[in-house]
Amino acid sequence: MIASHYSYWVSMALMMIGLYVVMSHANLVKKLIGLNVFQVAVFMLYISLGKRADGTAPILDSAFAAYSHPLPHVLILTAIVVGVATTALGLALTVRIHEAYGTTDEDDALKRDSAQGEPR
Amino acid sequence: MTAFHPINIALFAILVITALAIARIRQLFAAAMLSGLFSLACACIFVLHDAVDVAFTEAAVGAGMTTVLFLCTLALTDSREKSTPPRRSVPAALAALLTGAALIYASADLPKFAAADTPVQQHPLTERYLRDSATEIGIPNVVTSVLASYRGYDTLGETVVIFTAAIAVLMLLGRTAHAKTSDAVMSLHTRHRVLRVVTKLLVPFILVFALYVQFHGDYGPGGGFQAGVIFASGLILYGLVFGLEAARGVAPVRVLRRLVAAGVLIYGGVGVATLVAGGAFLDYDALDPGHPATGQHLGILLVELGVGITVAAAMLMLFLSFAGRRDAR
Amino acid sequence: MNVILIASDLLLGAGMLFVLTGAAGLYRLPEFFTRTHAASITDSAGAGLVLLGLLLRVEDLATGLRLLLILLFLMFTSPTASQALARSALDDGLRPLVRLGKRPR
Amino acid sequence: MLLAATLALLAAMLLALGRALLGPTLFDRILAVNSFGTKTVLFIAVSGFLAGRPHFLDIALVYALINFTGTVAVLKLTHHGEFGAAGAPEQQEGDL
Repeated sequence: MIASHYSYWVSMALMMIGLYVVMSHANLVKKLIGLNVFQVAVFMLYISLGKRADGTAPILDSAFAAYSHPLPHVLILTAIVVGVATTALGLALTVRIHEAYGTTDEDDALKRDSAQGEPR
Repeated sequence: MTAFHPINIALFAILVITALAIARIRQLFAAAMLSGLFSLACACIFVLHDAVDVAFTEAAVGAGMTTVLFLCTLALTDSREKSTPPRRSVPAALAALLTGAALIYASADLPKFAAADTPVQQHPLTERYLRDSATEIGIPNVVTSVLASYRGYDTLGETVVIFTAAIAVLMLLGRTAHAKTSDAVMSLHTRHRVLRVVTKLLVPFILVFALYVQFHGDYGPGGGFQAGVIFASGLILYGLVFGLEAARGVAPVRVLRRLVAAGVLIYGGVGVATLVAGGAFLDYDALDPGHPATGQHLGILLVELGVGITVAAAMLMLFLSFAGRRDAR
Repeated sequence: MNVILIASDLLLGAGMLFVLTGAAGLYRLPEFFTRTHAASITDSAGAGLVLLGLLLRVEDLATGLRLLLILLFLMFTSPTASQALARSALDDGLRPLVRLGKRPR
Repeated sequence: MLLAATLALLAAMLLALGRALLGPTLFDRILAVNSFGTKTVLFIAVSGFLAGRPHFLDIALVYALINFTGTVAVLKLTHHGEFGAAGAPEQQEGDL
């Protein structure tokens, strides 16, 4: 069980570290860094599902017979680039929040909101 | 490879240590750098797991682009976070532990790692991709075949997502006034002479390398996504060393805006062309009736070009929007 | 062929010695500037020897060319990055701890 | 020998990671991350030969390039002021 599954478990542990950072930290940039860790861990889980012990990279060559599965690679390749696009959007929102509230801390921003009364 | 597992475990150890450090460290510049290191180590794992194309992308995007964006944001905002109070950390830790336990319990149903008889490897699609694609598409890199041809529809969607995100960031941060280069930047220019000379030497090489990655994607790891990011990072390096003004001179935002759209249009245009030629949307066989392999080659080339243009322009636009924000203030 | 493999092994072994020395120095030396020195051992001698060792194992031209390109690229970028880093540190007021007549901690 | 080289590189990567975590200044971290990057370049090159398929060295080249760009970006954005503004000195301490 350990030898055949540890790869998945490490990915899952990394995911949970990412999840913990996203949930516990109030700083928005730190949250996004945690989200990034979570995201990369998911990528690793996908890629490890496509791996074949006797396989090689899925670039056809007459010298090799067994290849790892190319489909997870395709899905994750595009997901990585989409990931940076969404991270950039999150960061842009953070910059704007900082300009409006003078802080990137979620709690402080909410405190300021409630101090000024309920938003209309 | 006989030594797969020791190497795998060592890399995993590096990843776990780095992730824990990211969670603990409160200096956000350091956290951003560690997340770059995390991506780099993760890319090593991808190479080990035979995902060379993914490693390529993760290194360029995760370790390069994302880190640069985090650093730009931190330069605009606060670089230290406050300590996390227990009222936040305890419930979060509990939730993470519970979710993790559930995931690990569920992992018992996952197939053995790297076995040849898993559902993934036994699926009929595997044969189709790994054996028939050599005759159906005619290029050695199966990842490119699947990306640009079999799942071309999906990739069109991804390209549009990048386009949308670039537009959204431009709406949030763009439209910044052109500021004069101030003294601090000038000091970087005069004092780091070695850096300037070497950068000047390297940038053309990086741009040519990006073009090589773009057009070699059929035969080795590479393709539009990777090439776009590498091209953009060459110009980002130029902008970092010679100032934003210089980077804007090479790639004005006004041109970039059109390029982002042009890439998507090229991609969609190929789809429309195949429709006009009598095939299905993005069925490149129709581009050259009678010679499906030629049609596929042409289709993949054009589609990858569209992806490359959109990604390069979008990444540059993201960088300029974030970095230019400081100038505007 | 065998002689070439042995030569490659020797180069790789020497390279590894430099890489490990550099890494140990990076970890153990007392302050930033001495650590810069250790890191550049890895970057120059270590990387150079390892890549040369690999070059002897190459079977086709394309792979050899790529190895040479990596070598060339590293030879340009590593010293530049180190120099820029050390210079920034100096500009920032960081000073080497080691002075005449005073032992570093 | 290739295997020994790979393992030695991994050990060196761990040492560099240790320095990146310990700091103490931001410059130490930048140096350690940069050094880690160089080691991953070598790791990719060596592991390609170890796996018997050394045709993917393009990846190592990208790593080298990204490593350099990243280091320049960190230097510029943490030290030399952020594109025109004066540098923020409080960002230089690197304690945990």
